[in-house]
Amino acid sequence: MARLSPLEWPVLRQLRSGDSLGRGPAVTSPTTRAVRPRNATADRVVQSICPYCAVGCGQLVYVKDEKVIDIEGDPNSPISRGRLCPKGSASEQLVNAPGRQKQVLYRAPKAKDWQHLDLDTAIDMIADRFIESRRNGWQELDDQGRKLRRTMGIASLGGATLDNEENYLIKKLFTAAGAIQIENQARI
Amino acid sequence: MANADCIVLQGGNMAEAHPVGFQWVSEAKARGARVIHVDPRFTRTGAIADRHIAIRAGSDVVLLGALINHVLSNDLWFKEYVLAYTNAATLVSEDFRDTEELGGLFSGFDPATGQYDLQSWAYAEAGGDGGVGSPSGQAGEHGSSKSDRAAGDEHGSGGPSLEHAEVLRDETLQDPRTVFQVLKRHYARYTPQMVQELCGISEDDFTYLADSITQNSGRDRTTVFGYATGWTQHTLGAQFIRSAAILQLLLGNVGRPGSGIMALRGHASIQGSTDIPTLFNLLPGYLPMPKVGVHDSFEDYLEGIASKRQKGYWTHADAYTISLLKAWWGEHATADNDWCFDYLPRLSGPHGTYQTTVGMLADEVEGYFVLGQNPAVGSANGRQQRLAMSHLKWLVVRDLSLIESATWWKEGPEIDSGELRTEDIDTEVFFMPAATHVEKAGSFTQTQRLLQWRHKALAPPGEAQSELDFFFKLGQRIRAKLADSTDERDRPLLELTWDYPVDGHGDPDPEAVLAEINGRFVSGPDAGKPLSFYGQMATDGSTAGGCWIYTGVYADGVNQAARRVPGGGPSPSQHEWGWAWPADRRILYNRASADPDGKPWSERKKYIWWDEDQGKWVGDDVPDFPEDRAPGARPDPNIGGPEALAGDDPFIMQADGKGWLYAPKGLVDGPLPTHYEPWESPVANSLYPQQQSPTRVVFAREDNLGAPSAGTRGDEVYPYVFTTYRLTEHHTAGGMSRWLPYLSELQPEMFCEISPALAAERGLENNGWATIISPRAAIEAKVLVTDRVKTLTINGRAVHQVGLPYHWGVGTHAVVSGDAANDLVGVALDPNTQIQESKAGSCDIVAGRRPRGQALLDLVADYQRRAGATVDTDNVPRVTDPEAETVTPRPDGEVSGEDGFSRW
Amino acid sequence: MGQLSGPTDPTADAHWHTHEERKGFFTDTSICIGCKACEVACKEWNHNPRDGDLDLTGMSYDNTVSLGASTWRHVAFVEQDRARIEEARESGRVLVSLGMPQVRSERDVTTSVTDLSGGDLSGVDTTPPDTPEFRWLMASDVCKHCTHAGCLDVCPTGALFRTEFGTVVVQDDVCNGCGTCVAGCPFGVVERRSDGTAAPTTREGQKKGEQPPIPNKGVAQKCTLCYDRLVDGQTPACAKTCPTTSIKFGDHEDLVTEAKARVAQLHAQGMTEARLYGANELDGVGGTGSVFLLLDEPEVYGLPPDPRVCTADLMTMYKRAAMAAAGMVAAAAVAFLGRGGRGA
Amino acid sequence: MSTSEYDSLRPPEPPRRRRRGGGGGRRRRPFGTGDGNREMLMVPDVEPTSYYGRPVVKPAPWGEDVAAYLFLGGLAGGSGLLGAGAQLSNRPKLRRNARLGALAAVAVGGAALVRDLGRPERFYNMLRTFKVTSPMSVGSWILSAFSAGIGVAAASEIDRMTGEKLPLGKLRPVLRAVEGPAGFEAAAFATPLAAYTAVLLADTATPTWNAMHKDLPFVFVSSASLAAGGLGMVTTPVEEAGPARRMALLGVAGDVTAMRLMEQRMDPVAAEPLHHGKAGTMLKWSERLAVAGGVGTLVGGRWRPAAVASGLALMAASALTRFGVFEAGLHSAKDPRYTIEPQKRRLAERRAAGITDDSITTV
Repeated sequence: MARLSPLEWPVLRQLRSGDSLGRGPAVTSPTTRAVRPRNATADRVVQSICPYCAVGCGQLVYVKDEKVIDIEGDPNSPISRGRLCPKGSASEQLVNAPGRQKQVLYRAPKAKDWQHLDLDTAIDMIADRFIESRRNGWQELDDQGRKLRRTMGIASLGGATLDNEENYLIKKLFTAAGAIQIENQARI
Repeated sequence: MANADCIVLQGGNMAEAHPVGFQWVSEAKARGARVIHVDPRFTRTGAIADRHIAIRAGSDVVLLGALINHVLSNDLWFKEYVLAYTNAATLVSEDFRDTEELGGLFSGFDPATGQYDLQSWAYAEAGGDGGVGSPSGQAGEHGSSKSDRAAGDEHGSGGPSLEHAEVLRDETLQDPRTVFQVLKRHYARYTPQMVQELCGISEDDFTYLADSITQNSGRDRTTVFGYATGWTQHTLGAQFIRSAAILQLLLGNVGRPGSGIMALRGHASIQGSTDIPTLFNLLPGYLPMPKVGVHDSFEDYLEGIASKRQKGYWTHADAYTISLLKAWWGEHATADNDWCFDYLPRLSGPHGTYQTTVGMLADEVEGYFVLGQNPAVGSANGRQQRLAMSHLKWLVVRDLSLIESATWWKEGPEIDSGELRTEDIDTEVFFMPAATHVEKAGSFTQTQRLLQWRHKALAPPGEAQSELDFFFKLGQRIRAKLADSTDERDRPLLELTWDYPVDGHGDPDPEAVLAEINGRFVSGPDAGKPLSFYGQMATDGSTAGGCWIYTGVYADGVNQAARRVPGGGPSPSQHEWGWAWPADRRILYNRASADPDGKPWSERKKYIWWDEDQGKWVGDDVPDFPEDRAPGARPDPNIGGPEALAGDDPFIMQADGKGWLYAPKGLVDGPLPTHYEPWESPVANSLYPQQQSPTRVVFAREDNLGAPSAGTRGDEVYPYVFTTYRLTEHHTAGGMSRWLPYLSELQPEMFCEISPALAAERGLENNGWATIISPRAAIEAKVLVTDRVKTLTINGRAVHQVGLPYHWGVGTHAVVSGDAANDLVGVALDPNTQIQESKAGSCDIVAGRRPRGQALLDLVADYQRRAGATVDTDNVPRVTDPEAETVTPRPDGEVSGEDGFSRW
Repeated sequence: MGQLSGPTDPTADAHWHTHEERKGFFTDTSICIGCKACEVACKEWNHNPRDGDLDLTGMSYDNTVSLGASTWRHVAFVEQDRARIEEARESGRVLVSLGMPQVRSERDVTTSVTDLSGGDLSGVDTTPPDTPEFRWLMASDVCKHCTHAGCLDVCPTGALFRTEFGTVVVQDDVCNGCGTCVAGCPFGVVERRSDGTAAPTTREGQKKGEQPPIPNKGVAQKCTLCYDRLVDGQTPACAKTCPTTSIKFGDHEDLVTEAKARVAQLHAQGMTEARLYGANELDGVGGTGSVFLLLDEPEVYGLPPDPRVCTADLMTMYKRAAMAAAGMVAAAAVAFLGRGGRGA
Repeated sequence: MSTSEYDSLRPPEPPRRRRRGGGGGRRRRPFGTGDGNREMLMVPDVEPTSYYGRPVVKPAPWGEDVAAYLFLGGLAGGSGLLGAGAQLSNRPKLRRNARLGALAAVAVGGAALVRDLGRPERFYNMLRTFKVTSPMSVGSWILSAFSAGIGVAAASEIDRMTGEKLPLGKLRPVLRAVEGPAGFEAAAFATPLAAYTAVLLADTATPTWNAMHKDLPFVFVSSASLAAGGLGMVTTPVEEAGPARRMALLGVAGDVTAMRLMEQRMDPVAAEPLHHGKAGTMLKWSERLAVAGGVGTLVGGRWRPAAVASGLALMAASALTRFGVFEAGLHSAKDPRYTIEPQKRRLAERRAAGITDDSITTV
């Protein structure tokens, strides 16, 4: 404070403004006088929906320098009117969680620990295993000779936290592959 | 909900599970509505309700049945509504025998398979032959009227098929075979005394509840019920909901503002994931997956969904199915190859997650994708889940952080107990980092069927990617690897339409997927244009669309789910925010909000009404009814389809246009909700000799033993009832909450909630440790001693309940961890929905922490031995009173009922 | 010079020339569902670190224990049986019978009820409810933003100041962590965030769950009523997120009016246990900026029953100190004027 | 099964003491017996309720550095006064020792204060404003003014002691010229320095401190007097130390009287912490040492060894008074009873007297 100008010394400002008790503007710091809310500095604000429960509360996502700096309720949503529950209020932390895993990990059979795998290799390996297990578990006909055309070698669990479009692609791919053991939290 | 005059929250803890949704309850309450909370625990919902009524977990049908009885015997039902809009007057087949006569069973039970033959439950026929519309003997539909045909889930947007809509009715309701009279007899034994005995609810509380709902129903007023997993997670979960539906229909509380039964769902897109299902038994839009032996031909399949002669919109299932197949296989789907119908794999029974688990343990399943879910913590019988995963060849876990389902091989409880050794586990595990909701665009469907689009805010970090991106690329990779294959079985994969436009990173455009779901004209003058409602879907292959109920979400090439007019616009139905299926209707069956003559029941509850001048239905919402069908219209019911709907048939997805008080089809465990005790219960069923649901799905295995029920040897070993639930501060199995410091600090440790009486009985202290033992596992938890958990007097005996939140799991990566309540839960399923019973089980509780290592296994085994629990306990003898059984088994090897009402 | 007690306009007292309406909260605990969204939204907005040791406290559903350096909204949970409920109802009745200035006639009550609910009242249940067997109180506590703020007045550096909105805010860049404000607050709101050198009073977590470096260590911390948001015309994070509007934000004057109407409404419904806290400008802190509707005595929620800002007695203290100092001078004079002790 | 290693760690003794030393960790002190929750649920409310026995107010985050400063500040103030007296009455040894003692006390005390700050590097912000409502601010200015004067005066003494070895150059005459006025300047701030710390403690919501607000200044100036007197007796030959002895004696008389009076006039509940625990012990010994030192001064003050012993006893007594009062206050802040009971009583008294419009609780 004093660095700016000795005249800005709050004691002098107190004298000038008559704020003898030093309560108000006489004692503010330059930082305080320049305060702005973080969300007002965002590069963009994106409308979104809370990922937790099925109420579907509206969210506003504030992005600055390609980082989420704030997530708040969207007051325009007729569903939630800008309000969020504790989980919804924590969703900025969900995105920026300290414990979030951002790399692909692979655990080999019998291995005691993870190793890193690059994304492309991982997808390739999964595709190989998908094809093989599909073949291994294939059932063309049932014991009465009726068509089954399916595989019991692959199963999937999940979807209730996913988008409709994602569920659609999963169902489409699995069904085309003949995999029928697809389930999600709708039943759990 | 904000428009209701009375709100009954039962089997759901809305304030805790859906705080933001609860604002509408708060608002209604501030307006003067009465809020009643019926729950085993005094929860945060109870804290601001007008009254909390403590109920024993699993006894809801007794209470609801008694309310139905109260309404019927005191003549409190809404006469005009019930007569006009429900099947009260419809006659039931002469062959139908109720539980009154059969010791708690309905007619048609086969003790050998544990299933019902539904034929005798049908409506009476003019010809008197009994079957649900079987005018011509045993053709098609009727040849397979076994219980596995009854697929509640497949009727997520309507009722099951009837052969035709011509039913016998007695408008005076005097005929003893009318649904009304059947109902009256069935619920006669559900008395307030029985409620006191089995639910532990005083007569005073019962009267309060009964008066509240009846005084707040009718022309001027409405009552709404809200439920959650407290109802679904039982062996008769679907029947819990059915009984509320019956009550609501009798009171005229369906299809009107501030009425109905609200499912309060726990996941962002749980509705969406049943509409566009990642479920084994469904195709998008509640079309069933074909079943071997039933749907061997395309004709059989279509006939099985809906008869062309029944009423309502399901009669166009052929157009929906063909459009779906066209969307998937494009030009390869032609009339000649039945639109690639044979590319669809066939089911032969239930293939739910618990059957799949058994398949893993039997080494039949090699690979497993776990997508944003945490079965090691969140699925019933967690130990069985983890052991099953150790049998896999490979496992792909896609999540935001290293959840317990990704780390069980090195830090799961079985490593600690010595059952598994990391170096012996052959499973390959891929952990694929997922994108959060802000790092991808897409739509969620919320609990009231509203689709809302999320815009992408930024790119996912590191190697994280969305499921859309992952599966698109996986599909591309698989197709590339199989490109040269000539194998017949690879053709569905190779001919699949998998050519979505991509961005610079090769990621598919989610809007393009939404456009495919919406559907488009493939040929004809409008070729390439998006469909705008499902009525445009054709049977000649000129349209393609991935999910008929979502048609319209991309009408005019505009992403309707992305509509964001502040507040939803001026209309009370808030139409301009997102998009609701079907066809953007906000209240289903809203024709019922007007009286049979098309006038609003009252000015106060005005919503949709018939405008004589315009000759159409008008009001605050899109009418969920043929727009120009006059109230007095009485078309020939036999013409079938929507055209057959009379002007007073508001339930347009039901085969007879009426609300079903009695379900001649659609449920595999009875046409009327009937109380059975949970699989594990320290209480004897005083209503019927039949103790448990006879059709419950059980897994008689060493790793899924059940506790002896009341009255059998060893029932004192697991003397207490436990119930599992969630807390506001956490999310399901914790994958999205236990990794967040701000949420973790709010509920940092696993705990159990018990009454002071139980604490005294077992020497437990507040904030001390307790070990809870079930026939599956033993876990430890901190203790909260609280009056919020009541010791109830059931059948004159004190029944203690142990409350267990289920958010914690054993691992080292989360901010907070702890034992998983689901390890205690046994796998016993509702035959309709395949949902497990996690809301009521038997346990013991003792002071102190649980033992570690082998000693833990010994403890569980010791309890099992003392209780005499074996794979036979309460698993094999399904029928408690065999001589009550009168039905001849049908020699048919089909496996029992899959599917159902799963709305969770 | 500004006032040290009694009714006043705190903004004018602080010599603000730009005049904003005094802002505040009205926390209606009768509709709180204890979801703790306010706690989380507050932490998230202010980037406060996680608090506590991640151990269960056994205090019902309260695991954050109290307001503190990193918890600026705190939800209290209190479980009570019938006897205690009856006492609370009785103590509320006593308040009415004391003839407090705010008691209104039956007629006013009805009017205010109507105002509040906006119409449709056909279903209002005006019969007094039976005393329930059990109740579970939840209340979101926060800094009171007192009219006479002890913390502010005892702060030696000017780090604490009165904003143009009448709220009290710590300037993180000024505070040197002397801790006087901590002792100066009659509500136990302010706390110095642990810096590891002074005796730690902040429950800084020890368990795993890494967090980013803790900001503002060693500095006094408390609710700012989201000063940064207020200057931009935004609602404070807690009030914005509150699902049931238990936390209301607005002009202080309006909120007090609303609070009085609400308590009257509850009394009309027979809930005589309802009472306001902080809505009286004649009280020991000149009224609070954050007003609460409570359903029991304040101490049940951990609030002081009769707080009095310490500086209200400051002039007495200085007078007594001056007398003492004078005494000391006199004593010294006596000592030197007395005999002996001077050389030989 | 029913026992485990943790069972022995369960309540009634709070198990998590291990977490962190001192005042850290969650203070889980039960209010009455048993834990808070059960008390809420099952024990009828015979005593006033609290929120799970949690404190209502927070104790100042002050460590023993601050208690030490209370003592040293008083010592410095008293010594400054003695120094000025010696200056006036021409007692060079007493003057020198008092000045040096004051400087040492004020330097160590000031350092202790800075060390106790959450952000010591920002100590200079203490002079950022002048706030009459803040005893800490007022005190900072007093401390600065006093230090300036006593610093100059003491520097001159040091220069003399070292045989004018300090590299002062032309400044030496200036120093000599201002030395006297500086000593008086310091003396002008000496009694405020000794007295303001009482206001510093009293001007808080800490129940025991606040309840002392009328009388604590008298205790503290007395304590400062006896400490400074004691220091004079220790450092100064008996022949020059007469005023120190008399000041000590007056201090002892004042201290004992003021303390007793104060306790009587305080709210009885708020006074409790003065008699219990660590604080009680310290205050008991403080009184004993003060009396002993006083008697010693009176009887053997002219015999150097007895004077030294008495002086030490008096300084110890003063230190114990400060530490005791300090500790009692912190204790009172940690138990809700000391906040709630006096407040409820005074509220009830006002209501009984017909004053019903000034409660924070209204309808």
